[in-house]
Amino acid sequence: ERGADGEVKVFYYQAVSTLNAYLSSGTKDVEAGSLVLEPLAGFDQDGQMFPRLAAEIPTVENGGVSADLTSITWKLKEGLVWSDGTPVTSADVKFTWEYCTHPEGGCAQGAKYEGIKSIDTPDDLTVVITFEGPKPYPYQPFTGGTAPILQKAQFEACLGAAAASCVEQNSKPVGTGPFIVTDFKVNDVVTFEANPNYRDPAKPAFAKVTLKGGGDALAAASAVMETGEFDYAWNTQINPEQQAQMEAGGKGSFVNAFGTLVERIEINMTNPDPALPEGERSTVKHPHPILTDANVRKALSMAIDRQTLVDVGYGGAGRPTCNLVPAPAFQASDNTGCLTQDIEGAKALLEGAGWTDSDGDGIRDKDGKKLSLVYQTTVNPVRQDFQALIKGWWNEIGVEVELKAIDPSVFFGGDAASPDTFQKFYADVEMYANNFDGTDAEPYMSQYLCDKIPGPENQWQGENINRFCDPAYDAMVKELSTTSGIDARGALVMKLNDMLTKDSNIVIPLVDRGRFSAKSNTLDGFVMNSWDTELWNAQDWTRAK
Amino acid sequence: MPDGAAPVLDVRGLKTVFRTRGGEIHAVNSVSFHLRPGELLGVVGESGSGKSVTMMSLIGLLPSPPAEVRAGEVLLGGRDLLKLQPRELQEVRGAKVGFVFQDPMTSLNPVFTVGNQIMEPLMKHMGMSKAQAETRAAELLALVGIPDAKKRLKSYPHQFSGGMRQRVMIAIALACDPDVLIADEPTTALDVTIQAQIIELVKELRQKLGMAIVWITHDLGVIAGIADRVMVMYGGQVVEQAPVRELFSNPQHPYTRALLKTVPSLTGERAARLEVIQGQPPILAGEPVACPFRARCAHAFDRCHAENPLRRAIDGRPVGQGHDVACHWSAGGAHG
Amino acid sequence: MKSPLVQVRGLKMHFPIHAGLLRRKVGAVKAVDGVSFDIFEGETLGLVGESGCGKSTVGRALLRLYELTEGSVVIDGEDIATLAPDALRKKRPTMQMVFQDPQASLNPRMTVAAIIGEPLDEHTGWDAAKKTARVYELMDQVGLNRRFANRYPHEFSGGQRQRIGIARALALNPKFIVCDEPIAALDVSIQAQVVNLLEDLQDRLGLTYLFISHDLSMVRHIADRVAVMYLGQIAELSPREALYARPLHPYAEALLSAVPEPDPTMESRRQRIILKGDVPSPANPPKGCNFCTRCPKVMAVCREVEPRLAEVEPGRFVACHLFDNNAGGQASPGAEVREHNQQGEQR
Amino acid sequence: MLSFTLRRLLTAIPTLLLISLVIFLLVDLAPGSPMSDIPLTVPPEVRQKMIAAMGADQPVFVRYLLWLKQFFWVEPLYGIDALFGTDFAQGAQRIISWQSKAPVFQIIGERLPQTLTVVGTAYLIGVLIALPIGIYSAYRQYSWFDQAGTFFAMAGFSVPTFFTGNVLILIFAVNLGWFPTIYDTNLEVVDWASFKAMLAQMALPVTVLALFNAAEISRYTRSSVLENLGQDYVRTARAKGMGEGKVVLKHVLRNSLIPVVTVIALGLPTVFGGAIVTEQIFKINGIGAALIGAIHVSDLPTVQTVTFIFAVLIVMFNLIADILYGILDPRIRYD
Amino acid sequence: MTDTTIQTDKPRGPWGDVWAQFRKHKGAMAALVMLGTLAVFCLIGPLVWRIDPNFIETDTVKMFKMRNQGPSFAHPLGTDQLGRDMLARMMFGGRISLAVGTVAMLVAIFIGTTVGVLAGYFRRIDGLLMRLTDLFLALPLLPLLLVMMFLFRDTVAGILGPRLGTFLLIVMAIGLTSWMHAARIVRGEVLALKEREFVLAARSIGTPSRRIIIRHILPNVLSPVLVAATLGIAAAIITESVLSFLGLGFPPDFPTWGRLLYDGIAEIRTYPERVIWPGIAISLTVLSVNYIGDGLRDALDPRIRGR
Ligand SMILES: Nc1ncnc2c1ncn2[C@@H]1O[C@H](COP(=O)(O)OP(=O)(O)OP(=O)(O)O)[C@@H](O)[C@H]1O
Ligand SMILES: Nc1ncnc2c1ncn2[C@@H]1O[C@H](COP(=O)(O)OP(=O)(O)OP(=O)(O)O)[C@@H](O)[C@H]1O
Ligand SMILES: [Mg+2]
Ligand SMILES: [Mg+2]
Repeated sequence: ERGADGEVKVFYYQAVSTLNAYLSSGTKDVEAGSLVLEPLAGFDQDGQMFPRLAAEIPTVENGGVSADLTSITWKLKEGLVWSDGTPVTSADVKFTWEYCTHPEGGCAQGAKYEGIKSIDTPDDLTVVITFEGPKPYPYQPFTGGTAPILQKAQFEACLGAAAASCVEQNSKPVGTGPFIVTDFKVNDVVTFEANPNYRDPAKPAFAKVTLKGGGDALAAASAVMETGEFDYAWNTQINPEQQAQMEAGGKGSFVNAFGTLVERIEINMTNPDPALPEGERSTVKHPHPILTDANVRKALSMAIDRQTLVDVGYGGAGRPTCNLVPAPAFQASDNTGCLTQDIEGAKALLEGAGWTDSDGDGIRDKDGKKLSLVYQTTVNPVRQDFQALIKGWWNEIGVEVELKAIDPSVFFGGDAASPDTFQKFYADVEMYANNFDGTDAEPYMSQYLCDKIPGPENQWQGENINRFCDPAYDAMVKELSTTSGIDARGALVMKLNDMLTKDSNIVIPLVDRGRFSAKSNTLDGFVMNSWDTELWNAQDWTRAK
Repeated sequence: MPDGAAPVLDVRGLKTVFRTRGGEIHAVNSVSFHLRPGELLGVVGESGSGKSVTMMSLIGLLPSPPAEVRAGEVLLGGRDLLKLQPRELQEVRGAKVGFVFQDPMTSLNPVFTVGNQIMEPLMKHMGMSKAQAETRAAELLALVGIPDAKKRLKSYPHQFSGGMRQRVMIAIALACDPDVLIADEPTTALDVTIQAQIIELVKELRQKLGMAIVWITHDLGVIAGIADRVMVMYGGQVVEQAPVRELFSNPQHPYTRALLKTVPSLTGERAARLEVIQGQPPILAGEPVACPFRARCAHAFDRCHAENPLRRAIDGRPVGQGHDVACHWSAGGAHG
Repeated sequence: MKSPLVQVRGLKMHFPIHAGLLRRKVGAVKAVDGVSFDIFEGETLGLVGESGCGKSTVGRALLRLYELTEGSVVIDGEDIATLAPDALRKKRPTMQMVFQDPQASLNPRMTVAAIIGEPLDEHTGWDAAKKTARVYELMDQVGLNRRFANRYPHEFSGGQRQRIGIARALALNPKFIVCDEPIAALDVSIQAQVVNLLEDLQDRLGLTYLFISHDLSMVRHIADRVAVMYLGQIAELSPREALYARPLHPYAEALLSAVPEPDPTMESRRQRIILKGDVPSPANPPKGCNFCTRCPKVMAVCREVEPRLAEVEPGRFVACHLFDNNAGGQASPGAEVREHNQQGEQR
Repeated sequence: MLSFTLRRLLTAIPTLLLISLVIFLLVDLAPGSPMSDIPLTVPPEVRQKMIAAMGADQPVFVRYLLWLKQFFWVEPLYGIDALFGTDFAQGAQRIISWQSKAPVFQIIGERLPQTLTVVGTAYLIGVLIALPIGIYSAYRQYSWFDQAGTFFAMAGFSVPTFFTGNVLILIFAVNLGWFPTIYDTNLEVVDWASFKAMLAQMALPVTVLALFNAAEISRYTRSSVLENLGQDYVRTARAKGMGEGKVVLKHVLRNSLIPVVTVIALGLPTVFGGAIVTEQIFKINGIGAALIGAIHVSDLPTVQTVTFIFAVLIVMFNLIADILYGILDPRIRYD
Repeated sequence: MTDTTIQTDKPRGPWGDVWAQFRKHKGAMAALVMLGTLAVFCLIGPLVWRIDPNFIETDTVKMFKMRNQGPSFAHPLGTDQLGRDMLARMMFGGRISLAVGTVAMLVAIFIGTTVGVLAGYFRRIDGLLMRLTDLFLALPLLPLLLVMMFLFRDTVAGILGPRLGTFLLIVMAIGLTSWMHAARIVRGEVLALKEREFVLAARSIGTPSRRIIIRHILPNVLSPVLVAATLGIAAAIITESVLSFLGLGFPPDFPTWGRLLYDGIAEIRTYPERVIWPGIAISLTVLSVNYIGDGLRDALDPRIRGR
């Protein structure tokens, strides 16, 4: 029964700064917003799409997707109302598209609406999206927590440049979700109460949600697992010993779910030598003197014991992987070759490739080039442990390693002026984690296209961090973009994945990082989901009796 | 001066030591003196001879530690002040014994009005109400010659000149009609013209109020002008004591004699050269076993190095009453 | 008559007072306000007066430790007031100063030898041995044991410290020394030692002193002529004996009468002139005669017209309206008198 | 005094402008970017658009001038509007946080109460403990109390707050469970229970901060009292027959407090900003936490505005300290 | 009674007295011993305890055995989560922390004294320098430090290598943001000293300003500067650890006490000793230094020394 279970307290150690997913796209903001705003369809724990505002998922089979793959038609559920009682119509959907694609709006989810030619609303419940060309995966727009529907009436005045100044709207959006915002303290705490107009009259069971932010993962985990101050804490990534210790306390448990987030080492195929003139460092003009040797890359990968990394850094929150795309199953390769460490093998490989320690300083060299690497990542305790461990292993096989840790806000900041961004890649190898949104890997795989190499021409904005360029790869991505059918696409993705990892070791995947959160024993109905927001089924949560 | 009257203040064998890192400093050694009603006793001696310490020992104003009054009696109105409880002693301070200090610039609390500071002892010792105290304070200010007294009560010390501040100090000391007023170099920090004003004031007040006064100074001229009796201190001891004229006309102790000669005169013959007392003042470490002046004394002989001289009368009257001196050598020539 | 070594004319030293919203200069402390006098070679000029009347300021201005507001100070033929910094530095050896507080005027972190040797470091290129020799010589001169050369000031008594200061002043064989209350901080028994030393040195080295003091009896002892200052100006300047026997200016009279004599018989007979009130602020001196607010013999004219320092008797200069007539009438000013008229040109 | 105050205020203006420029340039030069917490899944073109939408691609001087105008003109108008229900601002562009898209002043307004209650209380308690300790330590110099007080004070500012804070949390919140570990900003004191809850959540941070502040102030108090105990006027007061209580608590204290009060006033700006670390540890979402958060994501408008407000406070409290000095000490008369 | 003269023939410089007084301050003496012990521990320790603080077993099985050990003979302070020896890390970290404290203090004192002396001595630039000081005082330190760290870390690291670079930067950053206090104190002292008669005496001799400053002013501002210096060391050590605490200090593979503490806090629940060791080391150092400063203050103050 709606509201019967009182209050549920949720902790996000990264505090929520806005509830409008189009203005932030920070996970915490998207997730908090998802209690209020809903897309047409969401993803369940298995990555299966299910209708939220839509009546059903359109497919080619049911005629919702045109045979030529250029349009998709969504039907809204009947009788849907906003929390203010007004009906949800196709105009709201169309408006949402207009809102996010307005050139001055700075919409964070612009990529979701790419390639849309027009949206038509033949009636109040029908939305027809026409693409500029065939879209083998037409489900990008309006699905998942990152692409919710906004209420036109509320946001009409917030188009374009006005988007950011619509403070009231962004912090208290009118939605269709199970809860409505009652109070919003920026970067601190959001209070919700049950939406009286929610479409299922029996839900949600909780009358009130307090979503508190601030602190760190440890405090978050502790607040659920040790002190019991909160019912659920998001992203409680802490070290394995602490996981075990907290779990032993018996107040709650950690829940995890694996998605596509992979911690990996990216190899720089170009030369980052500081001696090069500015503007030529780490550009395709100068291939990397060492790392263009596939044997070296392979040896580096072989020397790593991925299970140890997981045991030291992630515990239940990770598992070793050899893949860049570890899930969902239909597109995940079954590589396991890298999982066993092979130091001797790596040494032999290098030896065979001519990398020998000719001067006896413990560092291999060849043609006067020393096997010496700069290894950068962000400041983060787990990553620093990884760096230390991997450095040890690499030293063991005769590779000299210099470690560098950069503040994440600089590393990921993309500032073209900063030498420390991951795009500039002024290092030989770098480690970070990346994933893709939803289940469609196509955009993810297209990052490694030749024309996406960052460089001074494009203000270092390309996504091909490794400066990898292989016409065969490019051709296969092109093929993917015209292939439809889940299995066919999945097979292509696997191939692409292998090209990057197993075959060339351009990317050295380390750990498949799951979502890892803490849940109190008194919270029932929580289902972890790595394909959509973790609060995706908050309407089903109940208090354990 | 009523020669025979019972003394208001009788100090006997006072002994004060400071315990310091470098050992004990015997700052005051068996000092005895008395004060008759209405009498003005001048105390002279060079810097560090124990003048201030003696006077502050009387009413427990020395910080303890390091100071310790070892022996002696201080009889005031029949009570031995050294035996009083701290609380009883507070009743004596300000009420029975008034104190005026050397430096008028720092002796007043800068953050309270002058009125407030004069009223404090009045309210404490005389049990006056605030209003009464205020009236009385204004009277006192007027008494010490500060014009427009009522208004000036509200002034802060820094708004007064040095001379006026010293008058305020005197007003405070006089507030409760003390039997004894101790003035510790009250004019040393002041200009001669201001000093003259203060001296005139004290003379006048003495006539009006008739209290007994101890006046400490370096300046023999001041002593000559106002004292009835003079006590000369050296090295923590009283070395000579006599009525004022007697002392100036017939000094006995070599130190007193030297002192009188070192000071150039304003009117007399101008000496071609000043007399000097060679050497340094003594360090008062340890129990005195010899004459403190021996090292600088022109007349010193063996005994001076072996024995600390006692005060002896030289005019037949008992020690303390007439002229006495603490010296083995005698001015007449014969060894005493 | 010897020629004057130091000629001071219309010396003014004003310290600006800033106030208000923009810290504008709103006035000045007229610490010295138009002072003229001569000091002859080999003589000691005493400068007396109450605290704050500007004695030290005169002394310091004479050595150009302050930038003068106005006036000239000619020492040994050169006007100190306008000398360029380099020339001034060269001139410094001729004029030196002994300070009031022997403790404060010695750098506590330097040894005696270093202190006495500092002027030598500054003005001679001597080698160490020569300097040391000179330092020892100076220490002998002022009666300091050579053994003390490596000690620090705090290990000395007040009188000894003052000797160190004197030795430093003597280091460069000056002609002229300003003694700014050199004995005020010393105990009576020590004062005489220092004064005797100063006199001895004068006899031996032919020094010229400006002896600043508020101890009138000591000034009588040491000075040949005495200037009495009041509120930034000279009230009277007379030869010693004349002044002490018969002060002319009412202030000098009052000042002298206020000095207690160490003689009970005389003291009981003395008639003191007790001045009323306090010295006015030098930032805001009264109109007319400086002394008019306290003068026992004040006349109407005193509150209006500022009296000039004029020679009223041979060698005696007084700034007082009481002597207005005498100035012109009584003494017929001979050529000689005019010659060292103490009156500055400008006023 | 008035003219002194005015003059100081006048000179404060250029100082503050300079400070604001320095802060602005420094913060701007910093290599961080507001895009850093945007997931890598967002493609570069979209990022570019987002930056443009925030105005972050404008030249720094344009942004500085705009910020100046907003800070000194627009925000005060909004302030007036909020107070009197007027509409002077007419929807002019406020200073908007890049991170949250909310007006920075609104954020500050939300953050201030926490900071004030916790850090303010801590400061107050710190002062209240420090004064008696300082006074008595000085009065009984070298006694065991003094030694203990000295040790306490020394330890107080020698042990970093992030150390004590974490240890206290471990002991009292995690192991003993007496206090919560997360500060609840929604808690309003309406009844006894909520008051107790409030006390509970304030207990640890206030203890940590109060100890730290008390340590410093007690040292100042002690040395100030010591200094004054040696003054001549204390001897005068004793000679007047005043009791020790009166001598110390009236004569000495009043003089001793003059420098101490100014130290306290100078310390007050830290109430707003200096407790960054403590807020971090105890998860108090106050101003300090806002600043650190903003720095980490390069939310320049927030960083600039908050740091500048700190600067204003520091300048202001400096002035207040000077004025207090003048008021407390009759000898000091400015101009 | 001893004789009248003060002719003790052993000339003891003013420092003799200072030391004598300092020795009387029990706390300060204890602190000096403590600090000496800590310094020996950090400086000499690594010569005796020759385990590389960054050594990790490359063999994973061994590494796992080595992790998170409690105190033992092989590892008196246990090991960390990667099996690195805590004692070695503490020693190594102490070197850095002490070095940061000392060098940052030197920087701060140097700037502070220079500014203070110039402002105090030369009236003309007083206003300017003091406004500068005010400016720095009014700049909120922590953000400023953070920004400076951001700004220059890599430029400097590029030139000097990441370790020395960061070291220099941290030291400069702390120094540059903490000289104001010293400057104010020194200026105050200089203003007073300038009026002291021995400076006047030097001027009357014709000593030029430069030499007056060097010979007369500087030695006499030494005592407040010394006191400020000790307190500066303490402050710098704390600041470095706060920077580490906020994740901005030295590179993570570079143990300093602050860094160790920061890393330890993540594990405070499982291995509280990881927090305790560096926490106590920092606190003890700062406490010692503060006590020494206190003792120095007493010892250098002639008024107190006289007592
Ligand atoms: N607090 C103290 N600790 C140690 N010794 C002290 C203390 N106070 C005074 N003395 C010593 O006691 C002796 C007498 O000092 P006192 O102040 O009585 O001298 P005085 O005759 O009043 O000198 P002055 O004329 O300079 O005031 C001196 O040798 C002095 O050093
Ligand atoms: N640097 C200065 N700035 C402002 N006023 C000053 C300065 N130096 C001296 N004065 C003022 O000038 C006047 C004369 O001072 P000066 O020191 O010359 O007096 P003095 O006669 O030497 O007094 P004392 O006998 O106390 O040494 C005083 O009112 C003093 O306040
Ligand atoms: Mg005395
Ligand atoms: Mg003077």
